[in-house]
Amino acid sequence: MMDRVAGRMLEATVLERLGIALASITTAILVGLLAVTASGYNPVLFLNNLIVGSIGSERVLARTLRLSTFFVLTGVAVAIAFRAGVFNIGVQGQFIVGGICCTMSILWAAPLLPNGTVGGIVLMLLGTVAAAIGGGLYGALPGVLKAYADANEIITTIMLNFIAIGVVSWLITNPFRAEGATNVRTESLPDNVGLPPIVFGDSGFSVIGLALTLVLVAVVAVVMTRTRSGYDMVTSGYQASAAVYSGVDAKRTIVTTMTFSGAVAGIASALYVIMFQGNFIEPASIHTYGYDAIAVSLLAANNPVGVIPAGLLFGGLNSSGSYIQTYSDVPVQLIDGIVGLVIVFVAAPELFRMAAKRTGLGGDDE
Amino acid sequence: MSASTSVLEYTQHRRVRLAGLAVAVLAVLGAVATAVFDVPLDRIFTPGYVARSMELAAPITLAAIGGLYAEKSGVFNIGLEGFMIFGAFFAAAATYFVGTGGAVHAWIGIGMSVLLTTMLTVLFAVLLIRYKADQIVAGLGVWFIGLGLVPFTAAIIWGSRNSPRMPGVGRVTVPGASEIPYLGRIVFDQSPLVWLTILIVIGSWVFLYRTRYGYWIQAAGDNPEALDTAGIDVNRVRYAAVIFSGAMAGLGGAVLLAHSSSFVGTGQTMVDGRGWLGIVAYLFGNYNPVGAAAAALLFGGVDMLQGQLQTLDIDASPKLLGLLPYVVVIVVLTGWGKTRVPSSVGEPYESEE
Amino acid sequence: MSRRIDARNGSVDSRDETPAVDRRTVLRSGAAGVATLGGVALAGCIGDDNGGDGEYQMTIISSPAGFDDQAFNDNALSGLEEAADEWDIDINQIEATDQGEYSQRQADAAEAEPDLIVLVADQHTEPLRENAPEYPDVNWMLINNVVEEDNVSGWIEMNHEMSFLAGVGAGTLTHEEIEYEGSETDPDESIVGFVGGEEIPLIESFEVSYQQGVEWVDDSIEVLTGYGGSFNDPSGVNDQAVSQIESGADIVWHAASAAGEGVFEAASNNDRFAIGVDSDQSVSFDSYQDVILGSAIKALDEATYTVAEAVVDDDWESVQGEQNLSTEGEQIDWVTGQAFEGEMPDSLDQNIEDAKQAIVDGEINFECGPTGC
Amino acid sequence: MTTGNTPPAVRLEGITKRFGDVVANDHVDFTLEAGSIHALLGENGSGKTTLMSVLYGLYDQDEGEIYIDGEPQTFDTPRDAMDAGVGMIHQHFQLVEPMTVLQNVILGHEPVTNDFGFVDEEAAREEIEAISTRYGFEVGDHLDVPIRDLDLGTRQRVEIVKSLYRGAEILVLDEPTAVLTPQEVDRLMEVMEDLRADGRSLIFISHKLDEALTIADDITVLRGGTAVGTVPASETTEQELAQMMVGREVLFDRKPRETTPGAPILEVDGLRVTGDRGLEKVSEVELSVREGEIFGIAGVQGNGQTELIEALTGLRTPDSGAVRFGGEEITEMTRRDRTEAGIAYIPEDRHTEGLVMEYDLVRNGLLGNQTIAPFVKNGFIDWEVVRDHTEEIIDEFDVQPPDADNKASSLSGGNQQKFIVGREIGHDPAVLIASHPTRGVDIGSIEFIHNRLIELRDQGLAIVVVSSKLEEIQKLSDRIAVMYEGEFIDTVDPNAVTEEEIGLLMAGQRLDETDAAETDSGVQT
Repeated sequence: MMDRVAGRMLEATVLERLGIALASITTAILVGLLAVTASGYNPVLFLNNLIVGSIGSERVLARTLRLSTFFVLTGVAVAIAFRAGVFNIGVQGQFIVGGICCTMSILWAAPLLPNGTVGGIVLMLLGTVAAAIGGGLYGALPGVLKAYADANEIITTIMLNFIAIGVVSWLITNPFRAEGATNVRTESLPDNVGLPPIVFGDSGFSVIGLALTLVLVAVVAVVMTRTRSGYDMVTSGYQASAAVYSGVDAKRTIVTTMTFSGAVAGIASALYVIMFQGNFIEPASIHTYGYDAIAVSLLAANNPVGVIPAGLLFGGLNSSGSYIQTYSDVPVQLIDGIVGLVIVFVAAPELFRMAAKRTGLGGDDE
Repeated sequence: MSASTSVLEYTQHRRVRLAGLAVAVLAVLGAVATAVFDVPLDRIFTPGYVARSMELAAPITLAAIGGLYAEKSGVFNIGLEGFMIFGAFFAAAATYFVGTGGAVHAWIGIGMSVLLTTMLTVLFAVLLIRYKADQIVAGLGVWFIGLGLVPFTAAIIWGSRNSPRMPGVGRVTVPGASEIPYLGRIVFDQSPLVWLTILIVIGSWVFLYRTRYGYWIQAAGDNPEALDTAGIDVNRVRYAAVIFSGAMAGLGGAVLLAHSSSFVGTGQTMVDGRGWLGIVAYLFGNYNPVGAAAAALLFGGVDMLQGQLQTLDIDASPKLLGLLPYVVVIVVLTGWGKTRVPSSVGEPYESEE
Repeated sequence: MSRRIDARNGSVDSRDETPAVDRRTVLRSGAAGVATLGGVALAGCIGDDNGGDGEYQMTIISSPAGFDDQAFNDNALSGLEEAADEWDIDINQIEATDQGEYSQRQADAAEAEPDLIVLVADQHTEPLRENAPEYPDVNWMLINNVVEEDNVSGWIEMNHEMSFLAGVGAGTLTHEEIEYEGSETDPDESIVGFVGGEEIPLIESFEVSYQQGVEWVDDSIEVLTGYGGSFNDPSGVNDQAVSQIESGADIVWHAASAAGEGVFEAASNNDRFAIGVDSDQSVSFDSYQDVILGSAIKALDEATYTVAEAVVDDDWESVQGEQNLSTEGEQIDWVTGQAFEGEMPDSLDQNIEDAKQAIVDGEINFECGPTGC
Repeated sequence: MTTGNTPPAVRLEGITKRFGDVVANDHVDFTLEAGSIHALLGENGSGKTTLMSVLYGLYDQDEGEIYIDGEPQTFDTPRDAMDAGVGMIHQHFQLVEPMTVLQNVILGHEPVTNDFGFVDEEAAREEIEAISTRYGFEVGDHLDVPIRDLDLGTRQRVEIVKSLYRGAEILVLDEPTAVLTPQEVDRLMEVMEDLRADGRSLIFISHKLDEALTIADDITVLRGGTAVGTVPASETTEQELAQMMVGREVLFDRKPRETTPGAPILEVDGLRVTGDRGLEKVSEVELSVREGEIFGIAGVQGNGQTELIEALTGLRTPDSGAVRFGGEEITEMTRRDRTEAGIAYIPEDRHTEGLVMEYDLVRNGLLGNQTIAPFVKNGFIDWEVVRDHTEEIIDEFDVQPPDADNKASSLSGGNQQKFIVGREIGHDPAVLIASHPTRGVDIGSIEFIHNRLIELRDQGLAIVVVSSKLEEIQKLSDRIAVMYEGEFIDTVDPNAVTEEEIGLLMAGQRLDETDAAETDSGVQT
């Protein structure tokens, strides 16, 4: 069933996909504005806040870009799995596990290394590798369960999200808790770990982080389109039986896919810890990047490159959410509602095809 | 066939496996508690424990039954969680507007909630069936919308994402019979909504396996063409099943609210994953309403168990104990994972194109 | 979510130039709402809900539990609202549930250059260490911790003292015979309960200090404890409380923020009693007043009011640095529930007074501090 | 067409049905006389099934009229057609596998006990048993068995019972013999005759000329969506019909071979394989295929051919026994390694296995070649090389339309199959395993593929062909093994046996007579 579902998502042409994405976003925002108006707020101001709150100033832009990097990376993690026909809803869990692995490995290794920049770079590499391994293994688990025990991955990954939050929360409340800290968190990373902001001042965002994100997206895109493993994965996603016929080990490919997807989620988390957070906190209170990533990926039709604009959109929406809280009265949950509407509309391209036909805007394909 | 293989076949029968598993899990936990912590079983499995487990299981069961009807007809309604959120909220809002005086208002709220959620599901069904929306994606979308628009609207109505206190429906206490030791509390001093749920479980089983409409639902999910060529409109059957699934999820949310004190719209809202558990429950129960109810009861029981263990001061982190239901889900799904999904789930059906 | 209160007419969301319309009233009227909504929408279009026009701008940023908890966050907020009744103050609420974003949220709020920013919960401490010097012109009020900067007023709540008083109340009343509207204590059995929200150090301090309070009354009393797993969702807390009541507890106290309602519900459904936390919850949860014997309170609202007043009076020095909410300062206390006023046995007043004296005199050897053990 | 005293059971006039730009039926006229069997012949894609779907209310015709017993009818749904007495037995059975025989038969026409829709099982049971007894169906014995536990012949009879239960006077059978053994086909023919004798009218869709000639009273041939003509069965020949179907003369002659086989290259010893449901599907199979030889495996579907092929190609691990390739044991070797070693495979089902329907031909050109240089080096794909290779295949194998950027799904079945054959032999294999290489392929493509296979054999390739089409097996093979219930029941020389004899073997009856021994010696020539 899943093959077919994933397959159908990929059928549309690039141009059509773009049209559908834009139409979905526009319609969702229009519905949101309607809700704003119906609740007695000023829709023009709300729209203005949406824009000013996402790109209106250097501060705000830095925030948008920072959030976007996390959405892009987690979105790519989701896209890898969806493209290969595996429904990894567990990116949030893999993100959390990757993050704690990154944080703790850096904290444990820090005393063994020199303090300077070189030591810092080594620590960051170590942390990133640890995050990729942690996230990858946590992704591999539902992969193995699906491949060898036929356990539905949608369900297992959701359960594993709950488990990751609970266990990591327990870990940082108990054995990993920073000494003397009043709130629940790990020790902070040493000063030589972190990315220099370069353009945007001290905003928790670094252009280097953005560059690394783009490089990773490029790597994933190349892997998916130009390598044998990518071809094996994507073919499994389109048509598992054909992949098996061509010599692909279906079970191993499921595990590989989930591991790859989880590892990218882990790397996203490494960037979150190193560039932004500087320690690891109560996982239940970390933004649900992993869930929003599903929407990001779907909006991009599960195309790793398409995830970049989709991630920017989500970064912008969430960034303006924070602005709207500060500068207006509209309950910020509306933003989540708009995100949900975007997803529903993206799911129903037929709706826009039909509308386009009625209005004479669309092509004449059937 | 030798006797041993037929026994094997029998134990492969899911319902038997599930019931066996539920008993085994509880027995092992009970034994561990007795042996390691020196706690007598009767202090864990009190009548209140059983009654409360049933109360917890009721909303999950209802969502599960809705979900299994939809999926049997060929539509995977992954939006159950979202519809439950709407259901709980509609019940609270409706009660709030008619008055929060007593049980009668609570019942009106429940009725209104089912009505409103059903209307919402009609839109969803049109999107899925008429416009052939991707079922998984659209279902996730419903969840996100529930998480966003419901707290938003709650904040508009109440100035807070949480509602004021809502009336409950109380318990139906049968005088005299409720004094029967153990069973009295479980059977004769029970929430009417638990009774309603049991009735729905039985009713939906009979409907599915004993009436022509049940046949049609099964055929719509497994071989829609066969149903179409038999002259039954597949999409009409699917509309009915999907709309029913939304109504049940809405009722599940309303029941959750009625068993609680007020609507909670903060965080993951008061539904908090129960819709997802509903999906897991019917997968466990192999699409059989009775099996799904048994699975839901297992979740309710495990959930309550960790509360009991804390009260009995058994030294384990509540945070970790709270993960028990999720772990059980994964273990059971892994060990007994082979659920036969209806073969045409996820495929839009069109008789002519 | 964000809500503004305009002091001049006291209504919510009345920033519009047009005559104030209370949106909630409109919606409550149900069917009539459709027509009126159009008007409100129009008003919304004309009005300006961006930026404030009050004389003073004050921002409050929540703890991870968020507003609407009818305890911690709402308690802090209510003090500001009182101040807003007094002076021309715009209150801007920012709910911050993602701890990772705290530093950013503080900076966002500071960028708008309000006169005061109130930070609820000590999770704000470390971000504030960076932001306080970064925004020297903004006055910061931090609850539950202190940051040594000129523009920071840090307020430590002696939670352990408050919890101790709750324990004293529960320990005293479980021995008494109390009956009210169908609920009753069981004087023969000496068991009381405690339900926390999440199992974090802060709440563990509540738990231990509560147990110490019960023990101080009578060390033969058994205390059943448990955690519901959430500060938001009452159902887990409710499960715990029911389980404890079925195991014999006749009075249950909670430290579960908004989720604490689950305890009241459990007491109400099972004909037992509960004790409130932080503020007089027999008032904030008045539909449960028949089961709330009393509340252990801390006057956080007084604290926020005091700081707001200092800002208005341009007298920051009076609140700068470490401030305490303590029994000694009479900001921590026990209040009897509104339905039980005058109905309580004398032993309660006696024990509470003795306990308070003992705390002030330093006779109690607390195992835990205000925010952890 | 002559019209008797009774009006014809079915008369279709000028039926036109379009799908987008494609005209599936172009003003087709068709008349079924009451109480007769009328065969509808045509290649795949000639419009037979579309025409019948119009008659059954599954499709609305764009133009034309339907008359049943002389009365004009409008069928919006199958229900309307059913009510008019038309029943259809589809090529793909319209049965719900997890439901029982009884439930399937009454689906949509359930007798109920009350207004709540409770099914009256007893009433249904009695009626079905009555029908079963009348036509001698054994269906009545397993009314409570789920369909998935029944063999195909029984399933087909369930379909017929279903139509009769619904009161069908006019029965349309869409390629009913495709999946049956010759004995089962005979049985079906008897049933059809009984139904005719009972006064019912039947339309029999087929592309098998001999069957049509045997059973039908009249034969109508469709080609490219138009009706070429209608002839009485008694007045025509196979040659004539074939010519009508393809529009030219077709030769059925077997080409004499010019080369002799070489050394054995693919050998199998004592192979046992378990199928998907945990049952042993291949039991103690031995075989040896030589270079320059086509080894045919005949048998009714489901007798272990699929599992045997999967064991040979590396898609399934045998329980015991050995597979040797060029003398080396490869029993445990993966599919991928076998591909690299030179074992090519034309799969049974091109839609699910042989092609990724949503990929263009370039990306399909890589399928199965993912590890083979120069297409892939060090794990990286060289798409330019793959494209050149794909264009070569398209050119050499006459894939229409010749555009490498077309999606596989946009090609016709024959062109898809030609593409697969081209791709599989493109990297010069030593052994080719072809499973049902011409299933669902038009006659022109069948000829093309057959000729290529024979050419390759003559060039020294060892080929294993699995097919349930006797004609194909006999035409291609140098030796034929007949598979029955997991075993090679016999290996025979195609020149020395008749179709009937192979049919008997396929049904599990050993040829104990002396001529079987003769065929064994004949193999060695």
